[in-house]
Amino acid sequence: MSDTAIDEKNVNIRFAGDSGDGMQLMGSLFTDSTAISGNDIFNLTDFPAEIRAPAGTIPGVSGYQLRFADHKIQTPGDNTQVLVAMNPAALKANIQNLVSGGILIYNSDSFTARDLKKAKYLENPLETAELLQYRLFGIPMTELTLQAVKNLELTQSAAKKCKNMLALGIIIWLFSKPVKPIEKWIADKFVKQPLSAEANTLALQAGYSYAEVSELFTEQYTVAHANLTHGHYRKVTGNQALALGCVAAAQLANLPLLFSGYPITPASTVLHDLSQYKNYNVKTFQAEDEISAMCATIGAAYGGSLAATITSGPGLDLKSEALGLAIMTELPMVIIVVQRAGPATGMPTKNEQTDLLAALYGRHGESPLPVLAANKPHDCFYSVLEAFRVAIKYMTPVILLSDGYLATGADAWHLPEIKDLPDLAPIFLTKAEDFTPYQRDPISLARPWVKPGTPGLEHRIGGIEKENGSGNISYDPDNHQQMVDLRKNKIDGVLADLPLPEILGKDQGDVLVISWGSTLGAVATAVEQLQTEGAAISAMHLQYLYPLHNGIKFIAKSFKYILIPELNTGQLWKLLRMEFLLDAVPYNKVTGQPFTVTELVAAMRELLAECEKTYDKHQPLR
Amino acid sequence: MSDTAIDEKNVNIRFAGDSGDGMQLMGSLFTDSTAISGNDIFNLTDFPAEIRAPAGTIPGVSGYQLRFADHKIQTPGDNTQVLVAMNPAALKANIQNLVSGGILIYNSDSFTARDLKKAKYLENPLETAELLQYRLFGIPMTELTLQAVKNLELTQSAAKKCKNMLALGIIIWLFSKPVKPIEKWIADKFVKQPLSAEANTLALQAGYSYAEVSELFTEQYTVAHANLTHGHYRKVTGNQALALGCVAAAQLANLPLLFSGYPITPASTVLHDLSQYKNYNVKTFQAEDEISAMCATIGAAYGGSLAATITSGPGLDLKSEALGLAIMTELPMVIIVVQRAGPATGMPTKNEQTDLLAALYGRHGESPLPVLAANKPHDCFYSVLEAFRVAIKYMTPVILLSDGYLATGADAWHLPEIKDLPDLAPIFLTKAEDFTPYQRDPISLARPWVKPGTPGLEHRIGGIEKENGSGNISYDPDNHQQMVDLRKNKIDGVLADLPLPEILGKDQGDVLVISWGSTLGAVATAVEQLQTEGAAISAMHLQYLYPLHNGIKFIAKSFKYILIPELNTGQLWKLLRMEFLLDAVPYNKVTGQPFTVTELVAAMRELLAECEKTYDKHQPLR
Amino acid sequence: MTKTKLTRQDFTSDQEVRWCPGCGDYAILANMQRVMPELGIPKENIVFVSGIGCASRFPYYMDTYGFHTIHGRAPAVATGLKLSRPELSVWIVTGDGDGLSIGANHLIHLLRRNLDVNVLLFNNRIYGLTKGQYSPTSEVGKITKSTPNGSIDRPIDAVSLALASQATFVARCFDVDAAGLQSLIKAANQHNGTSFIEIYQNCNVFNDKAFAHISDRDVRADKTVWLEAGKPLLFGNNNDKGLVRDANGFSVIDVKSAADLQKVYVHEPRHGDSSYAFQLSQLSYPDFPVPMGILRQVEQPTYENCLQEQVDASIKKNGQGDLQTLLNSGTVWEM
Amino acid sequence: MTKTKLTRQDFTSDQEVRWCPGCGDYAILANMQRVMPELGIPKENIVFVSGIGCASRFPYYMDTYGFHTIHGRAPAVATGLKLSRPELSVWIVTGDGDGLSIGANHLIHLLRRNLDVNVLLFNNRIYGLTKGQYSPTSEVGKITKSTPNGSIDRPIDAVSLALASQATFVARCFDVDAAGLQSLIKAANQHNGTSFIEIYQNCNVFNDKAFAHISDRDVRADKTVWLEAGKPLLFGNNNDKGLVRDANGFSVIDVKSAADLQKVYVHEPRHGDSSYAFQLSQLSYPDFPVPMGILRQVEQPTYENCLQEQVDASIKKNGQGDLQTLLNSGTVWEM
Ligand SMILES: Cc1ncc(C[n+]2csc(CCOP(=O)(O)OP(=O)(O)O)c2C)c(N)n1
Ligand SMILES: Cc1ncc(C[n+]2csc(CCOP(=O)(O)OP(=O)(O)O)c2C)c(N)n1
Ligand code: SF4
Ligand code: SF4
Ligand SMILES: [Mg+2]
Ligand SMILES: [Mg+2]
Repeated sequence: MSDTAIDEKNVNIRFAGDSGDGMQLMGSLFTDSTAISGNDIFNLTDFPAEIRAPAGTIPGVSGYQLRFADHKIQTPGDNTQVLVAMNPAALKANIQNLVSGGILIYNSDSFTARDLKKAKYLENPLETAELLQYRLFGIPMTELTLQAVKNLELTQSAAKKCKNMLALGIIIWLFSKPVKPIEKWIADKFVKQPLSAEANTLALQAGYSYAEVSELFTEQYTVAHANLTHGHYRKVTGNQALALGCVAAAQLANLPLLFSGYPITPASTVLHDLSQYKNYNVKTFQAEDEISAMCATIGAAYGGSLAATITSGPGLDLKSEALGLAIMTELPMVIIVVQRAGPATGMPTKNEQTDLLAALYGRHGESPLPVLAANKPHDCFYSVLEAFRVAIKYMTPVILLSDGYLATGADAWHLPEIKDLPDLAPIFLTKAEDFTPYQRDPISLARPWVKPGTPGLEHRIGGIEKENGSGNISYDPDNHQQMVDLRKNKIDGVLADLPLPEILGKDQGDVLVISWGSTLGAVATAVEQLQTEGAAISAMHLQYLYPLHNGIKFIAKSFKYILIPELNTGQLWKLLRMEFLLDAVPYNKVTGQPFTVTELVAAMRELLAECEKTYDKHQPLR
Repeated sequence: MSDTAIDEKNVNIRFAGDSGDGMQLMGSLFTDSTAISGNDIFNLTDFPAEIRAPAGTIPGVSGYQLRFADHKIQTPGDNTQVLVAMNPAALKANIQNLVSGGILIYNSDSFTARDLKKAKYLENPLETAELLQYRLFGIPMTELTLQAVKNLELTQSAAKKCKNMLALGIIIWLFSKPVKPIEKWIADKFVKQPLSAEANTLALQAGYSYAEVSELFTEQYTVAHANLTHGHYRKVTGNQALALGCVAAAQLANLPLLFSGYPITPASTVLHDLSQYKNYNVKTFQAEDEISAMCATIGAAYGGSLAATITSGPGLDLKSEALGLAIMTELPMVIIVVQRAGPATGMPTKNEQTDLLAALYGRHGESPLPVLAANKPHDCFYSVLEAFRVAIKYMTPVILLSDGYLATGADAWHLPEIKDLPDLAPIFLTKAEDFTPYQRDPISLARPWVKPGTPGLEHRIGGIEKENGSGNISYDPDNHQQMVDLRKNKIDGVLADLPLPEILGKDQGDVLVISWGSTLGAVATAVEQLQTEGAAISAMHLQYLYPLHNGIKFIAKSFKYILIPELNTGQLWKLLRMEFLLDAVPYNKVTGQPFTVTELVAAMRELLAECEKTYDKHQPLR
Repeated sequence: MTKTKLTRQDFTSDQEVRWCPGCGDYAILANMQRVMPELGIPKENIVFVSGIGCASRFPYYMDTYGFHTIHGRAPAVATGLKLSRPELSVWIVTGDGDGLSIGANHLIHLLRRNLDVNVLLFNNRIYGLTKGQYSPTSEVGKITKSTPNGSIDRPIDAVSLALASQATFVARCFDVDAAGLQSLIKAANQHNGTSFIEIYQNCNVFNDKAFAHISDRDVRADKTVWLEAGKPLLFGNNNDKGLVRDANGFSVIDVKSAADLQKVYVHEPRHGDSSYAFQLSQLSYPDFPVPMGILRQVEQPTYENCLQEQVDASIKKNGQGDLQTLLNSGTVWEM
Repeated sequence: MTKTKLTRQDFTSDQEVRWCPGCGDYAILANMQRVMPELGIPKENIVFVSGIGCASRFPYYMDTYGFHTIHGRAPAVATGLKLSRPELSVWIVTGDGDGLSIGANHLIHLLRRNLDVNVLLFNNRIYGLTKGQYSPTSEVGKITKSTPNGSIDRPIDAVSLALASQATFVARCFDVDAAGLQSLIKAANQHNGTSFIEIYQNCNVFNDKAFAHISDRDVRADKTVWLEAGKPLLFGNNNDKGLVRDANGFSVIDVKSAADLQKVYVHEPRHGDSSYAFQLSQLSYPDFPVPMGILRQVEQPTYENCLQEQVDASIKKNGQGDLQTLLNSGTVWEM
């Protein structure tokens, strides 16, 4: 195909419409089609604000972005090549991301004076020059839909609701995807509502036929099968993966799960998902607030369950006092923080990496705990397992960081075999000579996990400093020093299990890019791109933010510059200075948006260019 | 006087007895005597645990330590030269701090089998070798007291209660202090209880006469007048100074004060003091918890009052979410944190500097605010004024750190003249063309302080990100970046008002000791001592922990080693690495106890010795 | 500045209202904007303080002073504000999650302190803003996103809780009852002490028709009783039913005669003992009509007045404090 | 291990008890240690969970499992524990500050959830551990360290609040009433659902004799009424007084005849409507005898059972979950 804007190796499509237009469903069905046909996928959803706004307005626009490719991909893509806009507001909110020459398919029935006004267009954009750079396809979707279902006994509004299926039919045709699986999905979904089933099917087929016969489109596109490792895959969002990870951890530990939470965007859906998995011995507890959820988690861990809680920034603040108790009582549990844009209420639906230092230092007193971060939607699953592994082995609360981008974004997950997953079964102490609650494993330094109900091991724990070993309350100065040191050494000891973070590229060169969390995809893509161009650039991604692997320091020495891109004002950058006196170059953005590969490549290029010059390394670039 | 243990330039005395024995009163009256007679003073009180234990047991011991000297002093001293022990438990709990050759005065009536058992002495220490190194003065204090008051109509237990006055009389004689002021104090205090007045006076006089005539003591000591700046002085504890500072700030700002708090050791007494100052337009509010106290502070600041709250570590955790709101709404207020030993409940009556990183980073999102720390009991007063100055000028919450050592310790405060104190009067915006709540002062970047009730300036604020200027809710990416930057730049801008921290000693040399908070006294004393010995050592004390003065980095370059002593695991040390890549040597202690001058001198000596060798500077010492 | 009579428009801010179309919050807002001018308070002296939730967006839409705080904490922020500025007219807007889940403790303490502020709790028996989890007022068995098998905790009755917290003014109303709501807003404003109004509010997106069984036009007269001081507790289409009270509590009778009418209990919101109001608050569908209007209204000293009195008394006794004197108190000596 | 009958000694831990001599907490501890062996629960299955305060030191002294948590949060920790281990016997110990100030919200939610745990609230009307500030139960005008001019907030009645929170077992007792306390501990243990016992406890250091006006031997019979199910509400030295209940609430009569006795209300803790118990809870000194004993006791499903039932039902319906199946659900495809 001769088209410049559409690259058949890799398409980025965005569906946008009113919250009531069914964009998420449409996107999700199209994603399934691409995935089943063998493309790699990465998708992002976009709910702009937390309250539903009036239909047709910009705050009411809901978006679904999908990138599908004939090779492995790691981000949802920087720009859109195809935009489907169901109304003027959807157009206005999304057009700036459409590449020049990109395809714009819109519902021409919606470009009425009324809808234009709701979208705050002073002039009809279709009649101005602003869309000239795109390839426009206006389709009377509402009308076509009504036509398609006119023989059914449907209300006007129910009939109109099918227009997402009409649009889907068009796109299915445009990308040469099969229509059958979607028909099947509709039949399954509406098995009890035959009328809806019929209406949706008719609309879908009408869209498909329209695209095929109308001669509106002069070409069809095909994105070839991607060459991924053989196996079963599924689409998974980060939050789904977190929920699955918790169930899996409980099964692998052979323990019941108590999952406590208080609703907060963008963390809530994990609680929702888990509340559906009761037959996996999962109990969920919607607490009265985050403090209660944290404390219930402590209670459950004390009781011998696998215990976890989830929240976002404001909830992390509230949990901080009880986290200190968890550290002091040395009980195993996982606290998941799905970061959102702060401070205060901030921008709840937007994404940021600004809670790292709060996770590390957001508690009074010397209160260290392991902190790790997930990096891809499907990695959320493995991160939960790892967090629980460490929590149980070292008898410690563990914080796992995710973020809004991972939470709602989805990628293709190569499903594991259960047998390849780690065994997490804990050892409960059930009898002991001279038992004391703070006796320690000589290697891990962990104290024993004793379930109440164990005869003969009755004991008391609490938040007051206690004598090492006996666990009795102690105000002894030397004991306090010893306990402070022990608690720290225990957490530092986690390093013994951790390999040096892998290096993407050569282990020396001009620039080393260090990243953490959800920016991995964009960073790795950017670095790979520059590597193809021959640049002496490598990347290293940190799973653990605390404890930090000592090797990082030595690897860093083999590069002229270290670049640390983060969606905050430089928190890992600070951490690496603190821990290793590492003089790195920060690259920061705090806009609530993820990094684009383009901007990262630019930042890296700039630094690579510096390497050509003779520059004082200790002079920061920005 | 030929005595080796007692140095008449500088005496360190400790009164110890049961909580019911009136040790605090006795100590405090003796302190007054020394202060009035012209000595410099520094005292510490010691309440060992938070619940009263049975009389006569070690957990029930209450202690009062006073150092008085003929020169300016900065610490309560490392060791005791004189110990007054009212019972065996008091002896046991305090003897290890008495210097060899020191004076031990004890109530011989209390060394009965019963009392020895309560103190868990297996043998009577008076009959073993363990006290041989001290100069012992056993006095039948109970008996003498009963004798002294036998003509009065007193119950046995009321009569016994006077024995602290008997002991005081002895000490007054021993240190050649006048008895009259104490008699006057008694007369004033018990003006409505003539019987008590008489009993206490008789006991006091009996003690004095006993010391004079019994020939038990062969010598009397005189600590000469200290040569301090001329003026009025008063004894003040850190917590008293905090309360006075709040009243002063309100008067200097010409605003009413709303002081909110929830009781917590060791912060509560500030709330108590302030609740007594109502005629200074001070309102105090005991909230239902720390979250409420923090929020009420925000509400009061919004209302245009001078607003402050106080807490300790666990309360700081709880306040963290609301602190984010204070930052987002850019309202002026002061949050005082009197640190205690953590984590969790920790050791509430013990001292630590472990909340620094929590003060700086203990909130989700990018949420910077100024953090400063008081360094002496009386400095708490000036620190409060400074905190309010910055809060008002920059429209920001400010955290002021104190700690348990400052809270209950007292020093001699050279009282200021009101006219020399800063003017804190704020400017409220009362009218404006095109007013918007987030319009900014071009220099300070502060937004205006507008009181509800101001006609025409009605507006809304809140915790969601807002458009700069208008203050309208905004999810715009660039605006968020701008606001994050603005909030940070505003706080960094506080530096414009701050001088470079002063250097104690030369501005170059072998070792620079950097300290913060309550360790100033011990650090400065140690450094001065080594300077007298000719060592190339200097000290720099940081009042502000955030923002940090850039000059610190340059000064540090002029020294071979930087030593950072802290009562934590190295929080300022981390901060200086983070901010300035400063490769310093940490010296840490987390025992709940303050530094002794002796241990600091040793640590400094060790580092000075390193300077002699040729060592790789980047090799940390421990 | 505020001499001329204000209108509804004066209380409408320039912010676009962003609730879902059809949300009950619109009606509450409209009524508030309509009543405000009648209260005779200069609008600069009015402050709306809210927490987080759909309901809590309220302050943005009122052209008064407004503070959208954090989840559950509006009563605490309002307390600080009122202590600092007793002369302001302070209105707290909260939701069932904001006010009864995370924030219930602050609410209880606000009520027992009896600050002269007004609380409007928009109860839609759901978490709206976070997209549909059950709330502390959701009925048992509620199927929501977080309770796919039905919720299992028994709902809190906001009015009962307020009464146990010794609220001095406790009322209840529907979002759709304009006249009732307006009268309660006025009465709350008049009341000296904390006024608590629970407003049953429809969330048409996540919990549509939660109150339809008692609020719909055709059932409302039968399923609710509007309380008026000094009036018998009559309800039903033609006031043909009444509530009788005896040692065993309330029972419903048909009121057909003057004799019947005699038996009907006369509403007394100023009852010293809050048990009466508590008993009313426990009347529930379907056995009883749900009481709407003012359940309790008694006079008690307000916290901010008591505090101010202590300040005044202290000034009277000790004189306006002089800073230098204060600093120089305690043990002072000269060097 | 626990076959032989346990004794008081078995429940006494090796920790030195560190309350002030004379503190009311000692009596409560002694009674608890005395009753525990009679409950027939293996001691390893008993867990005491507390917050922070003098009262909250309690767990250290019981030779069972024990968790001294943080201020106000014991109910939340206990909730997690009980959900995780429904078979354990869980006892929460809290104070008036811990349970009604910082922690009241957790308490309310615990009660409305009706977990089968037991709450003992030691009410000494003061903050003991922090050395004497007023608490939410301190009477108005209380002079304490933080209220030198007298406190101005009206006290919370813990029992009224518990009732408004729909507690299914609500009782009250004195620290000094060994027999009463022991009987309540046993009854609480028997009760299926949250049991709430407020214990009036003397803090002889910071609030001595706070309850002396009703608890002292010579006045107790006159100033309190001990509630027993199915028995008339009699009190006074020779049961010569009684409580009569009518539409206007309670009143006191002298009971001199059988006819008088007839009039006295018969205590019914199982009343469906909590208003009756609420009305009792509002009876106060000096006009009325203060009710002691069990005010309310009703059966309601417990939270942990309901949750377990949902788990069981789900397993029954969907089969014991298989992890591989779960992972492979959703859109799965092969590459
Ligand atoms: C500390 C914190 N926890 C959780 C949230 C998320 N949150 C926002 S509103 C809300 C509940 C809203 O329910 P409700 O108060 O009933 O208000 P409604 O939206 O129904 O009007 C929650 C849980 C938050 N903003 N802050
Ligand atoms: C978060 C937090 N805030 C404050 C405190 C200080 N504190 C400890 S106990 C207590 C109140 C104790 O009162 P109460 O619950 O009545 O128990 P009592 O000591 O009277 O038995 C307070 C305020 C704390 N430990 N933690
Ligand atoms: S979610 Fe419900 S409460 Fe919120 S605005 Fe929409 S309809 Fe109203
Ligand atoms: S302070 Fe009061 S409550 Fe605490 S132990 Fe002492 S007497 Fe008991
Ligand atoms: Mg709601
Ligand atoms: Mg108490």
